Amino acid sequence: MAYNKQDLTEMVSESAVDRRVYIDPDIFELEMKRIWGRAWIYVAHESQIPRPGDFFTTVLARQPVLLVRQDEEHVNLFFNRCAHKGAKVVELESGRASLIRCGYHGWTYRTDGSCHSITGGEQAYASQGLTKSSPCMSLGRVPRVDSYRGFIFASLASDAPQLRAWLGPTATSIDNMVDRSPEGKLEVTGGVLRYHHDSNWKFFIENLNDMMHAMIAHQSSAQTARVIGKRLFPEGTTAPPEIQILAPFAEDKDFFEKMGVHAFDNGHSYSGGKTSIHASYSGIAEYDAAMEKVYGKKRTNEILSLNRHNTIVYPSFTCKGAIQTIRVVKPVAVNETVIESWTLKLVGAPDEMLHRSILYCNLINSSANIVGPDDYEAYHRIQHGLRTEGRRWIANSRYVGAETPNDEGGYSATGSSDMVFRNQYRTWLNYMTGEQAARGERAS
Amino acid sequence: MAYNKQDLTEMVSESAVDRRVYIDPDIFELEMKRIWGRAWIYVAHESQIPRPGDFFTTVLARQPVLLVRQDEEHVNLFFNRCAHKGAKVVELESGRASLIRCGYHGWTYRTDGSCHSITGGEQAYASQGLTKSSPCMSLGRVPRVDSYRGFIFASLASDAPQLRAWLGPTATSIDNMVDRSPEGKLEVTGGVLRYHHDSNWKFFIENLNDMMHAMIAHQSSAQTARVIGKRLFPEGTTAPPEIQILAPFAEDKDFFEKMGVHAFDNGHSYSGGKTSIHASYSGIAEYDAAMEKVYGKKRTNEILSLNRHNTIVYPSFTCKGAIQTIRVVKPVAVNETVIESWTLKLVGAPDEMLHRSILYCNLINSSANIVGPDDYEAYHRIQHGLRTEGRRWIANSRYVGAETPNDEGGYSATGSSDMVFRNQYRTWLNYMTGEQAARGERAS
Amino acid sequence: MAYNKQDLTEMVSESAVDRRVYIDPDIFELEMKRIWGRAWIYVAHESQIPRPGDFFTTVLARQPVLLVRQDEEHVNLFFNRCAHKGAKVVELESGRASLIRCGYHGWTYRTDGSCHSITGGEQAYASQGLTKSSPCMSLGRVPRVDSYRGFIFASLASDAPQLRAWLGPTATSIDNMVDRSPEGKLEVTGGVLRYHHDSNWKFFIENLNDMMHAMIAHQSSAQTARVIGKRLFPEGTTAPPEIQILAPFAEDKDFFEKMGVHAFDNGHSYSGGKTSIHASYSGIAEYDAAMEKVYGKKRTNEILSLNRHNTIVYPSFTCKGAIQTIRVVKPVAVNETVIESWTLKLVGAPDEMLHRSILYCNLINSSANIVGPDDYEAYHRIQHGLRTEGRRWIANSRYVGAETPNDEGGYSATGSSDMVFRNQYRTWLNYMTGEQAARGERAS
Amino acid sequence: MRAGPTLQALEQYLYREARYIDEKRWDEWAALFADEAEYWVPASRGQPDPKNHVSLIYERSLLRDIRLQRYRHPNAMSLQPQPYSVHLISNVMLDSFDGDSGVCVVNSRFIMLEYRRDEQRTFGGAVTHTLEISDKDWRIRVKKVELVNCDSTLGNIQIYF
Amino acid sequence: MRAGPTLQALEQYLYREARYIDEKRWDEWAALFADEAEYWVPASRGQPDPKNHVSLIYERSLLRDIRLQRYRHPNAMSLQPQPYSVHLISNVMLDSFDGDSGVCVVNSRFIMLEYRRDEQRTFGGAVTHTLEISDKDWRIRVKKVELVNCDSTLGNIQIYF
Amino acid sequence: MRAGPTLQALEQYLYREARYIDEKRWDEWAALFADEAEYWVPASRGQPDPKNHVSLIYERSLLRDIRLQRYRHPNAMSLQPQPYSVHLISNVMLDSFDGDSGVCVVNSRFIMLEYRRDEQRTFGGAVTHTLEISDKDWRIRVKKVELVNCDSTLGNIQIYF
Ligand code: FES
Ligand code: FES
Ligand code: FES
Ligand SMILES: [Fe+3]
Ligand SMILES: [Fe+3]
Ligand SMILES: [Fe+3]
Repeated sequence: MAYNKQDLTEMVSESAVDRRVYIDPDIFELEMKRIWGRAWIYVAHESQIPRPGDFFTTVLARQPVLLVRQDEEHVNLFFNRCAHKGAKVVELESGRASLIRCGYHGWTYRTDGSCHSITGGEQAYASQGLTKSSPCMSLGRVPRVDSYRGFIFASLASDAPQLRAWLGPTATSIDNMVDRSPEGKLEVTGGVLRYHHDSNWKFFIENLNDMMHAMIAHQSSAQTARVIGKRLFPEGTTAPPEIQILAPFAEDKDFFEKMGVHAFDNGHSYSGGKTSIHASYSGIAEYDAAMEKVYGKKRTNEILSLNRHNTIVYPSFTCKGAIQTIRVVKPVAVNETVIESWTLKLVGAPDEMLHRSILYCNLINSSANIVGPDDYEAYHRIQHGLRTEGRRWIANSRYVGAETPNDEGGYSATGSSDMVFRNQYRTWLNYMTGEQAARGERAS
Repeated sequence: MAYNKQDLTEMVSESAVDRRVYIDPDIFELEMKRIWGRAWIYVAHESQIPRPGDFFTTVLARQPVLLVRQDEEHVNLFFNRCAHKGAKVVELESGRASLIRCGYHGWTYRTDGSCHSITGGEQAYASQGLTKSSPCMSLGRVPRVDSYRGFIFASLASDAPQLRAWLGPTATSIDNMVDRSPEGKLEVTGGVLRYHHDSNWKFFIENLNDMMHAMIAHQSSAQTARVIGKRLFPEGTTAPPEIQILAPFAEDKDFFEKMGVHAFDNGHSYSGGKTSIHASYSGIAEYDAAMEKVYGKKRTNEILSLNRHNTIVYPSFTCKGAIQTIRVVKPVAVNETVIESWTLKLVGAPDEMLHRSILYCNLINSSANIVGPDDYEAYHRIQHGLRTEGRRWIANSRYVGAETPNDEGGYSATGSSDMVFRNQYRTWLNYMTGEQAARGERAS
Repeated sequence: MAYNKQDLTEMVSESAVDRRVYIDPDIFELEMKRIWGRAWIYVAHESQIPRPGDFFTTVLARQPVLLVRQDEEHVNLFFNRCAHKGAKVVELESGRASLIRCGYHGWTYRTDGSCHSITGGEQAYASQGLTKSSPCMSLGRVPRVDSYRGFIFASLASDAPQLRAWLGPTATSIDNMVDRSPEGKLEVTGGVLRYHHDSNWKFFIENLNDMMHAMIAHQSSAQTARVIGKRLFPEGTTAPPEIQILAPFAEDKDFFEKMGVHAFDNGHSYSGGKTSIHASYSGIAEYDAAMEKVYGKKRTNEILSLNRHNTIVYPSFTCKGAIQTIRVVKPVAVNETVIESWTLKLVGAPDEMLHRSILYCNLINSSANIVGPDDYEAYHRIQHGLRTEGRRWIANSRYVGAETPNDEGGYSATGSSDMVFRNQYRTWLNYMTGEQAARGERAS
Repeated sequence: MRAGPTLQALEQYLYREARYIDEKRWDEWAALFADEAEYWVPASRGQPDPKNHVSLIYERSLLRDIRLQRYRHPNAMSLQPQPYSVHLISNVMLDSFDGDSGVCVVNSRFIMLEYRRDEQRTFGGAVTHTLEISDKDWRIRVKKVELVNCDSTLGNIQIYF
Repeated sequence: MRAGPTLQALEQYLYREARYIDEKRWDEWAALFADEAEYWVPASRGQPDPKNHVSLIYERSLLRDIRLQRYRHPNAMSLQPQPYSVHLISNVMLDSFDGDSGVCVVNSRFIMLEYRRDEQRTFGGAVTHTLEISDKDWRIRVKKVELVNCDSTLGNIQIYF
Repeated sequence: MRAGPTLQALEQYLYREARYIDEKRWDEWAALFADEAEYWVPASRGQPDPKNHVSLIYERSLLRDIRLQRYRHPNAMSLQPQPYSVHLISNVMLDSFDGDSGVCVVNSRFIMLEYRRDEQRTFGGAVTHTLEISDKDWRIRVKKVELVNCDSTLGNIQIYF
């Protein structure tokens, strides 16, 4: 059905959402236009295209796009569509080329998107007053592209706000991740894990800062790791990273309440801060030394003691500064979502740091491992449970009104509060009904 | 397209139906709301959940539901959806539990649906004036549940009529099945066969009382069985059950005309009565003895001589009293239907009776056997044949007006009459356009 | 969305089309009604059903149809739908039968479509005043069927124009193909290749007369064939057919410009004429002799020197007279199309001619070979590239206005002109918005 | 008391059985079975017996005859067009062999691709053959096919696994 | 007149051939074929010959060369990204062996999983290898692949079976 | 310096390993692995190592223990209902054998059908087993599984290949 502003408004109350936001294909299509077609969406990290001519292809709100480095300064993001008949110009996921060539008729483009050659000759278009320099002969540019400390975001809305401002306090999660490199430099490395989910994208984005699920949903893995860990590595000995990574998922309620959650404008949020499930990883002496050499003891301590759990840049980007991995959200359909996990290398840090990040990714984010599958199953069960028409609403009413302003200009609450979800849906409704939305639609 | 009352009315004439009722996805969606969302739908048999805590999960008009035995007296049917975030609470098909636990955050429920524990504590909802005892914290109940002699039905419409009255004379088919147990007790046993069909649910429900198809569509199996049977088991000898089960499908036209068809309110019907394809199975002495011991000769004879072929409780339940099997209809999509075949054990009867029922199920209802596949193929061919736009109507006009009132308050006709189909579509139109329908929709 | 005349008109400009014509399912549904439900669609060749009772089944605008030869003179085309309950009457692709029998209830039909027998007897319909001779008891006929020199076309629109007139000058491509048989007789033989494409049907129909793609898209095969051919078969020696077939795809731009394109009413067109990629196949002495024996030197020369590349009878039929193969378009969904390749034997010609046609089919039209896959990939990339919303239009503006009237009543242009595409979309718009369209819809 | 069969001989025997099915050589296939030999495809995991619980297929000679005859019947709607199969047999292991009776139990894995009317489907599972081996001939006494999805919702299955 | 090959030797030979394909070792693969050896994938069941009826593939040395060269061409659009394969070969049976000519006919079954651009497909069928066996080397004279769905509607196929 | 294993012995060993997985005989399966033996499923083609690049699975004893324990945990949501598997192992080839150390490298192909909750999926690829062979026992030192679609977008995988 076609939803009007009124319909949409009625789908989100202060403390609950209508089940249709997760299961109705028409809502999903609107989200693609009004949320994913308006917000800043994560594209890639600059380290993935270091040299002029390096390219990387991905999708933006399901539309194929092409990221190309033109030179030191310029990184261009194009719609991956030939100016001729509209074929995807680049099919490979990444590579390097001085000229971008379309396979169908061989038109070529420069890394700035301008047309370099037209098979059969440009004179064919003379009667139209067109040459290969005419704008319509070049690759189309995505309206907005900007990057923050190497993280490239794009928006399909030409009037999107400035990126840094839009990120708000979540920018500090990125800062902290960068600061953790003795050289203040991150590098995407170690490949990617692409995890297909048969459920709506919002389940994932809600789950990351859902402090109450880990100790239950991941009990079979984390509790088991604790038991085996205790047996093999008694008090006084140091458990290996595998145990240090898995065991904290089974921390008790108080632990997760204490981690706390923090919400900000535009639907952003993070959990943890003073502590998180990453807080008690063994230090790596060589790394600490490298950090102190650059930052000094105090600042190093500051950096490393910032222990955020998950940071969510709504709707597409999430990161874990303490373990240097990011997870990117790629909606496919109302009940289909791909989550990509990328690992970031702390340039200047010992390999051991990277190895731990890689290990973390394997254990938590691989579709073949023992943590992600239980989250996957939870989303799957909601996707199907919500088919029941007995109840319309899903409540997000834990600790309504109990949030307190924090000094970053957002609000904080105890870990089990639904504040983060309420904040996400306030933003959701804004996008879905806002003036911007209307403009957003004209864009397509 | 969105159909209004007028459109729907024009799809059903006294003796024909519009092809769109079988192939239009929008019609199917309306059926789910107005027919499957209003009528009494078969859920399960009480013997499947004998002990307190026993549960069974299934779907009602595509919505997951959870059947739980609370105690001797109470059997509860809930929407299988957690009161927290909406996950399916129980994923397994059947089992036993004292507390029902949701896997995502571990909320637990009692077998009466009330909330037993909220992970993170109920105090989180205090500001909303909610406790775990608040109605919204418990599992939602399906509006109506009732059972007739152990057969549990449910309706999504709170104002559905009383079950027994709604069943009408088809209740006597259930009675007869129960009476066939020397102890007056049935028990679901021997597993289930789930048969996936790539066609509309109505083809199946029409086919069961379509007396003209068996001798043709099942000729390759039944005629072959007759020939081989005659060769191996000449006059005078007794053919084994395999032959006794298969051969009658190839009886001639007169046989099927004589079986006759009988139609009743609410779209219900049955075929056969005095005779059926089950009529000439060899008696099992030990069983007859057991029956006569309880019922006496005369009554036993009454019970066993009632020889109905298929009884249809429109739209979801069909049974064969004479061989104690039921087939349950589960629509999935406009061109997708699952048929479940369950076997009922006559408590107190010799195993031989069960073995024959099981054998019957294997031979007729298994997707890997030699009878069902030809019905499947017939439905498939109609599903595709009706794509042709050359003709709009499918006629159900055999022996229009030739039906006669029967003493059960319905109408009877010769086997090849289309009366049963006409009756089904009269009911179909009632559901689809009736006042109730309107209310039915509000319910969702 | 539901498109009105205005919307559709805005989708096609003089020199460009809106991307939605290729990717919008609603447009596709309209095309099935208004284009495929109005135009003459190719069905089969008479040689496929030589004897009375021979039948062939296929689809017409996705509707199953049944072609049956009644006798020497009469070939009948029926909707493949039983007059009883609507089952597909014939499921096999081809065969022979004196009576056509439906598998579900065994009704039988004569080869003229009239009902021969009704299971259970026609008297059941007496009260309706119906007998088996009543029109509604026979197989429904497709409104229009006609054939041109053995090629059978049909239309779902009873008021479609006369076939020969509608074919216009493209009829001469068929003439030439027939003339190439010393006996003036063609015979479909050697089976069929069915090639599934995951893209819109119009990409194929545009690609055939897209002169600029071959040298680029097929470079990896054709250029390789040239190089290997040159190495193995130096100047003076004759390259084998494999090389002669593959190499010309890599001819240069001028070659393809010279081939030229020619467009006509109703969206029809052909490319080549004086020359084509088939022009320099080695002559086959025995064949030339056979031809000259019948036609004489001059006429033979005339016939064989007509070197058309692809002829398109919009929207369903394409042929290559010079190599005697046809490709038939079968749309399945907005992004799904099946292309069938059939081979025609020149009756009276040496087997070598057939062998070359077969070889051509294998090399170019088989889904497992080395030319088709690159076309397939090109269509696939457009289907996905057009998802991008950055640009609405696909230009067909090469050499706008540079076409010149030809003496067949159409227009001709240099090979790289987009004239053929502009002509196709002029026709497309006519069908989609025309008066006929309106009538076309009532038909269903 | 005779010597056990070689694994290779067992493999070749199972390959031959599968080939008869793929090539629709039904008489040769049926001839591999001993009198009253069972062909059993349970409908649930670890199903204890075929009498008290439904099966996808439970056949002995009589039903096998009927099915094979039906394959030749002109009006077998669901067999027009015909289904086709290709069986891969692997992981052949000899679980037991009784030198006196010549009875051996052979465990294997299979995948069958089935094709009909433009649709290809994949079936697979574990198979247990109980064979009677003598010098003059080998016979199948029981062929039990445990599909990996035996308790799934299944459409028409019309070829032997 | 030489002795016949062992089944194990035949299996290992077919495994090696399949492995060359999966590992894209095209030169080694091509070297297994005798001059003018045929690689044939019929487009219909029991297709009698490749000359008068279309085939999915019918190649001898020349076309094989062209295809293998094409694999290396920078502008082979439909090969970017590459397809990948894994072949399972089973049910290897020696149908005939001529001791004088060294020609043997080997029947096998295969399943190939093909993967390209996030889509995995399953192909399978029966294969007949006609081999020329001598002490110094073994060559393939004919490889005939009968797909279970040979007459189906098929999308791009770009890897050898 | 000892003699190499026969291909048949290797096949039977791999069949047994696969069977333990299909039959969920986890203790017996785990016992086949040497201490700290690696089970590795790379996430990209020709992935050089498991430390600097993500993998679908990279386990040694500790993680294997945890996973196998988890299989028995009552609250493992994603294992209710259970997944089931059938493995076909084929194309077994002995790539190398060191007579002194008893280390041999075995290459094979597999297809696994996985079934859970009414959905059947097909996985396949090449497997390299590094075995330590002694007279008293055989142990797996490394099992490396190269899925044909290792770099694809994949849903839950919860059974060992
Ligand atoms: S579509 Fe790209 S060059 Fe023609
Ligand atoms: S969804 Fe059930 S406990 Fe949270
Ligand atoms: S549907 Fe054809 S005879 Fe009944
Ligand atoms: Fe989690
Ligand atoms: Fe039937
Ligand atoms: Fe082409």
